[in-house]
Amino acid sequence: MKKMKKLLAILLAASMVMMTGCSGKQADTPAPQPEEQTGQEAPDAKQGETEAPEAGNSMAGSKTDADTIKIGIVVKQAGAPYFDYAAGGAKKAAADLNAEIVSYTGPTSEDVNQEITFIEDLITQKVDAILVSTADSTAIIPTINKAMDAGIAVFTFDIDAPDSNRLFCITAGNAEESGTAIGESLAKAVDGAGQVALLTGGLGSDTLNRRLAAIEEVLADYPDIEIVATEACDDDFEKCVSQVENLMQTYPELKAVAGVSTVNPPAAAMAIKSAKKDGQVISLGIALPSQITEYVDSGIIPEAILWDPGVMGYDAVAAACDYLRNGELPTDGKDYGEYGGKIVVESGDSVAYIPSIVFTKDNVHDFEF
Amino acid sequence: MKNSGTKNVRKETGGLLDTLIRIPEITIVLFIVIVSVFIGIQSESFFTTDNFVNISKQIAVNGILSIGMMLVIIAKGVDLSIGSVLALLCAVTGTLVEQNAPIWVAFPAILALGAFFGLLNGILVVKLKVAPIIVTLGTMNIYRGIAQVYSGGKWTSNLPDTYIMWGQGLMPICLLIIVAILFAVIMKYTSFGRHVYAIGSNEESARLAGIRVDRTKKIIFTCSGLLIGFATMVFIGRTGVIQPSAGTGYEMDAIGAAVLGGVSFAGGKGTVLGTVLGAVLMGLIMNGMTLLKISANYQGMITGLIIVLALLLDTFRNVYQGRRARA
Amino acid sequence: MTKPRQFWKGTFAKYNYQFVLLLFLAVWFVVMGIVNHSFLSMNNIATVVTRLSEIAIIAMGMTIVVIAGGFDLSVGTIMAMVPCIVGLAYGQGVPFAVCLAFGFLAAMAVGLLNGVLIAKAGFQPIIGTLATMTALRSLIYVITKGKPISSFPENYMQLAHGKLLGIPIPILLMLAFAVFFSWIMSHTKFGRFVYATGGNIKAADIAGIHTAGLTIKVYVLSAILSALAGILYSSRLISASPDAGANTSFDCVTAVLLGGTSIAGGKGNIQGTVLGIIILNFIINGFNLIGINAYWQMIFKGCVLLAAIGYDSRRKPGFKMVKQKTA
Amino acid sequence: MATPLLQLVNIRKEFPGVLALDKVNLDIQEGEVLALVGENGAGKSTLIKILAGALSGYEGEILWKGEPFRANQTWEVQQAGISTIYQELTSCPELSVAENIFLGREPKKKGGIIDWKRMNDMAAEVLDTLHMHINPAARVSSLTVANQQLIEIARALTMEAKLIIMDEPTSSLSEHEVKTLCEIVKKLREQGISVLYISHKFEEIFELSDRISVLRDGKYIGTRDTKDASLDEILAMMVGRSVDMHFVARSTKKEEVVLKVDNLTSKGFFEDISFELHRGEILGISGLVGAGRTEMARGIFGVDRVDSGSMVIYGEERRIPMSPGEALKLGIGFLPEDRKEQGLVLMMSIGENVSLPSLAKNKKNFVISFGKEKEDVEDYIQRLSIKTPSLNQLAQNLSGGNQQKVVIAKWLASKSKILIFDEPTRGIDIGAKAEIYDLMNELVAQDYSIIMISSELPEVMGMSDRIMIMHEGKQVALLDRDAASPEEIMGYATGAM
Repeated sequence: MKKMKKLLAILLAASMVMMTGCSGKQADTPAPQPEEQTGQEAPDAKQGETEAPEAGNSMAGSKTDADTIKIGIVVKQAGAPYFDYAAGGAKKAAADLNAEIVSYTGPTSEDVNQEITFIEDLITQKVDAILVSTADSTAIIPTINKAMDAGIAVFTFDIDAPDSNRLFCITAGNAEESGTAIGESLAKAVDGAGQVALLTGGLGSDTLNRRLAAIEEVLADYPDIEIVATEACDDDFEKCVSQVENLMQTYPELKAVAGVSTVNPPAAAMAIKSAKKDGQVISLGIALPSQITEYVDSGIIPEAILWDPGVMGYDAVAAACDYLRNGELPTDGKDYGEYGGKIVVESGDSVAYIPSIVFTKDNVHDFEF
Repeated sequence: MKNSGTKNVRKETGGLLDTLIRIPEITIVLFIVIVSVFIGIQSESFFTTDNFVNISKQIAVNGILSIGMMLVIIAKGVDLSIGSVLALLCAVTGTLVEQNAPIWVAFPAILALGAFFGLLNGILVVKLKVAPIIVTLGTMNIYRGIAQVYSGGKWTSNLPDTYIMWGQGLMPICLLIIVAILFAVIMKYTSFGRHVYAIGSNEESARLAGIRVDRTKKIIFTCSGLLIGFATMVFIGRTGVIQPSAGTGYEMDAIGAAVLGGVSFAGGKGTVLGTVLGAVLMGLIMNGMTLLKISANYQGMITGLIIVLALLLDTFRNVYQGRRARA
Repeated sequence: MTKPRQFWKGTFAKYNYQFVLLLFLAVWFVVMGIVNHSFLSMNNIATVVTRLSEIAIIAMGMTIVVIAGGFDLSVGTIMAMVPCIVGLAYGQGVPFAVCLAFGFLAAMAVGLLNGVLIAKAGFQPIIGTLATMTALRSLIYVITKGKPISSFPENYMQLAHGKLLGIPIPILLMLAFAVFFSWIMSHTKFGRFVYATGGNIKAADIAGIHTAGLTIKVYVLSAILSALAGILYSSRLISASPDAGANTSFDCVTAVLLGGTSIAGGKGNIQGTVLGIIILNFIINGFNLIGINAYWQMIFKGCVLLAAIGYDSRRKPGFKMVKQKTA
Repeated sequence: MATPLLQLVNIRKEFPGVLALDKVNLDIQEGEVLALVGENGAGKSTLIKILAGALSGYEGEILWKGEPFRANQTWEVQQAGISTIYQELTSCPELSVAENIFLGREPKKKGGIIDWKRMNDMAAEVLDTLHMHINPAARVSSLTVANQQLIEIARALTMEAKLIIMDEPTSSLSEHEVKTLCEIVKKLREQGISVLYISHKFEEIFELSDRISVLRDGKYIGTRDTKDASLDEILAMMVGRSVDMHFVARSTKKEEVVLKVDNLTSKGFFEDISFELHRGEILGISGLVGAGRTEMARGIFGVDRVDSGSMVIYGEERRIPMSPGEALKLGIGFLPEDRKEQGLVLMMSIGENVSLPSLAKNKKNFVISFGKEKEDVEDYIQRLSIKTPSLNQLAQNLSGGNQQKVVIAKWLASKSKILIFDEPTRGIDIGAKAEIYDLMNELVAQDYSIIMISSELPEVMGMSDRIMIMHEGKQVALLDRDAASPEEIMGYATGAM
């Protein structure tokens, strides 16, 4: 054993030496990037990247209208209704714009490593564009840059990877913004005072944690609101129901629960309904309208927030086609047609926003997703 | 000259402690009492009717699943596919709801289908002559894949009340109790039950004793599947939504409950009572975490610690019992 | 002339199981190469082999654990933990070598705990490592507060992205480890004792082998290899994610079993596992290239596992895998 | 002659590479005890497994009561009226005595519910006929090996079978239990039940059987009426040559004490064991099964911890080994009673098995030197004349006798000079037995010292220099071979003296 450990150590040391040896030749030109939430980690993470984003320019306008543009979509979790709707929108755009969705994939459970596998295989397939919704904005960076280097137009959608070389992001708002929206909606719902609890999916999910932090930041302005607990259900619906039951048991004065994963609001509403506490406790957060209609109707969920994932998918494909054919990146007020609608781009930023939608009794039945 | 019998006979007298320590479920009962008292002292909400109803609902799904898992483990196997079968049954229920199937059609249909998927596992185990852990590792992937492909990942909401009622109020715990009593009787008072123990204890001996080992194994997996059917109905009733991605990791919860309850991977050992108590302990831990206001980040550590402590206590019990047996 | 059946029984059955795996891989390469032109490109093969090298390194440790009659569910969690510790410490200004030492020491401590719970306290391997896995994941959330860590030295990424003699370093590392551990398992006392312990722990004990110590060493080794894979992983992503490795243990076990290692212990080898990993990853890669989604891939993976293991067990008449280790 | 109850016609069974049975013919009349003898590997066990339905895929025909009968499943065979007592223990340790007896045939109330009370009562009844006084509700794992064997017999008796196959039913029974069994067999014969009796013990065979059939190398050799047959004739038929089974007298040198044990105690198993072992001596240890002999051996070898006692080896005070590794370092070797469970790693090769203890003992040399290993192992294979095509042969493919030699080779290769043999000839055939005896004689001649635990009186008396007798965990006598008589040993062993 001892000898084995020694050998291991030697091998490890050897590989370390090798990598320091190789490290001299790296180019170090960090590209201008939107400064959204980059901590001091960001420069570190970017250090090793060898190519500036300009390399992507050769792609711009390389296609004509007659060329069918091949697009691959990689999402956080394949088979999740949210992403299926997004893919639906993307396919619609593809049909409208002479593009082909060669592949819509993602891991069977949130896993950035598998996402990377899918992106790498799309690079091998030599698609024209890749649309990514990442499970981990940091870990995905080297892979996105690799795709850009390979001459593939990479757009992020839904969840951005701002420190990568990706061309543009199409989203309804980054995690901070959607979190802030939930926080404000929550503060309004409880009239600025009372006990509330937060719910999340996985504790290790980057997006969800940032949303949570944003909610907490908003609520910090309301001294009378007390966040009594934050529970994580690992995106297990039944576990979430149990946790909300336990929360209501522990905190009889609880006024609201807010969820940052789409599983949370309907699960919380179910728990409230089966405990017959409708009227006392409310549930809100990020949710798909089709999953919450009955609870919105019955008032357990007074409002929920989301955006149309289909529109997001549509606009992402449209933006990619536009870039490859005309060399244009999205600009403020760009109109992607009847379904795609207009987007908002703040000046100097590389993020395009589609509108968020607040679902209430009045409109919840109007949506297909 | 008389044959002086067994070591067992000699030690069958003894104090109360000795009697207690010979009951296999004693450690889990002890642990449940300790955990309950601890939570009860810290939180007033614990010893209330509402809370017990809550806990009863929360343990039902895992409780029912772990009884099936117990059957398989007693026969020296393990069923890793239960979470995937649950997902697949959810997907099928989705179709049934869309077709407006009345509950008296849907419930038996789900039970039958669950039994069928279980039987499929059993047939593969018997025909391929491969350890159950490998077969079910394979079918775990296959069933989950089919669930997603079949349903297209679509959720079904707005379920009729006839579907929801199985997860509301005292229904889950009643179902759990009925299933538990049924299987406790089966394990103790039917040939099938005893043959399960015999196969786990020594498969070759069971075969030589004339037990139809292959058939019994198929029935074991069928029972496990049937129980997943029950669990699915409770699960759907509790969540009020049909989710084809459900049940990930449920096999580990069920294994955990069974092992905490004294079921041994070495086979031939374990009881329904112990298994249900194991599920109760796991439910208590989860309930207690919230009641004691423990941050979500720390919950896993405490769960791991309690599992280790509970099993260590059982190890000590065995060592102590071994010493007493020798003395 | 030989009848087909006799050919099957006589000639074909003599072939090594791993030869059949290789044959499958060859057929897969030919079929996929025809279906999709990029499949056989050097670039694609290098990409796939690079990314499978991390999990291959973990699976080597897992192979040794399984041969020794054990099971390790905690590998994925250790893989996630080590880079988090290394990154956090480095972010605090600790010299990188010391950070690495911290990381590896922590991994070894977990391996030691696994080993002690299993070899000394008599836990079932699946449960002992399940408990450490649960606790450890929670520990990671606590120390990282759920955020990805990306404070690593500038050259760090060269480990996974660099090349030596035109070959990516991860591939070289994997090959080196594969050769090294094959040699360890076949040419050293340690390897011999691992086979003996997994084959028959009582006989190994009586032959004077310190089986408890050996079991502990095996789990520590598995933890060290997982730690190393974690370093490679974080170097590839230049980031340490607290959620990493959730599916790693099952992926590894699938590859280990596919490679012909017996879940009952005492039989198997490193080459088989590497072959298993390669097959599984090229299946995924091929399907990705022709746009078949992850759920169909799951179904196919499950079928391949069942077919392969089923073939292996039926190849040898009378061979049964009913024996399970209780360590 | 009446239609035989059971008739086997040209039974043939082939395993990959081995022809296990070739044209075997047998017939058993109603109410007859037919003894089946043959060396190990002669095909007896295969034949029994076929008869019991535990092995499918044979050629030939079985006629049961004159009708063709295909034995495919154990339960079918049992329903037809054939029950089997296997040589290897086949009880389920986690189940109770009563359950084991009625496994697969549990008495039931209406509605298929098991009638536990009736089951326990019926079990008590049959145990009584076997003179066993144990609780039917006790777990089988808490029973002694002998009692477990008796449970198997009880199971066969309750099946109301027309034919009972007994495969070495007495291999782990002590003398008086054997007597009980003999009475039972005779009673069965009076009731018209046939018995197929397989044994290596000729005393029993000649006492019980009506006819003796002999198998050799998978072939049927012949059948003799017991009353006309002589031992020599049967032996010659079995081995195809005449065997010399005489024990060699040795000149013993009693000077040097290599191992001295004092007051060795492990509560509940054995107490106050003290003895000396001399260089070049075989110390026989006799006693009933369950007298604590195996436990004592395991204690000395460090497999189980002892509570107290002291040990002197080669004149030096040593602590009693805490692990087999320590015992190995002290130069002790241990051949356990169950070679498949404890003696060998069956899925490893002969070579790997033989070198295990040597590797464990030698703390240096992390890397195995294959050349040296091969040389050593081949040397021992030759010295012990282990019959194998190569040292790469898996241990599971060897015959019992050869497996036992591999176990002995393990300890010789590790240079252990003090050897503890626990039942060294259990379950191996006469030819192999003789070879093991020769080997032991050779070893003591080379100054090895052996402690031999044995339940077979002739073996203990023939091989040992001195005989220690244990009864219920206590050492009751230590006799010189010349001074001991069989009656005396039995007297001590059963506690009568």
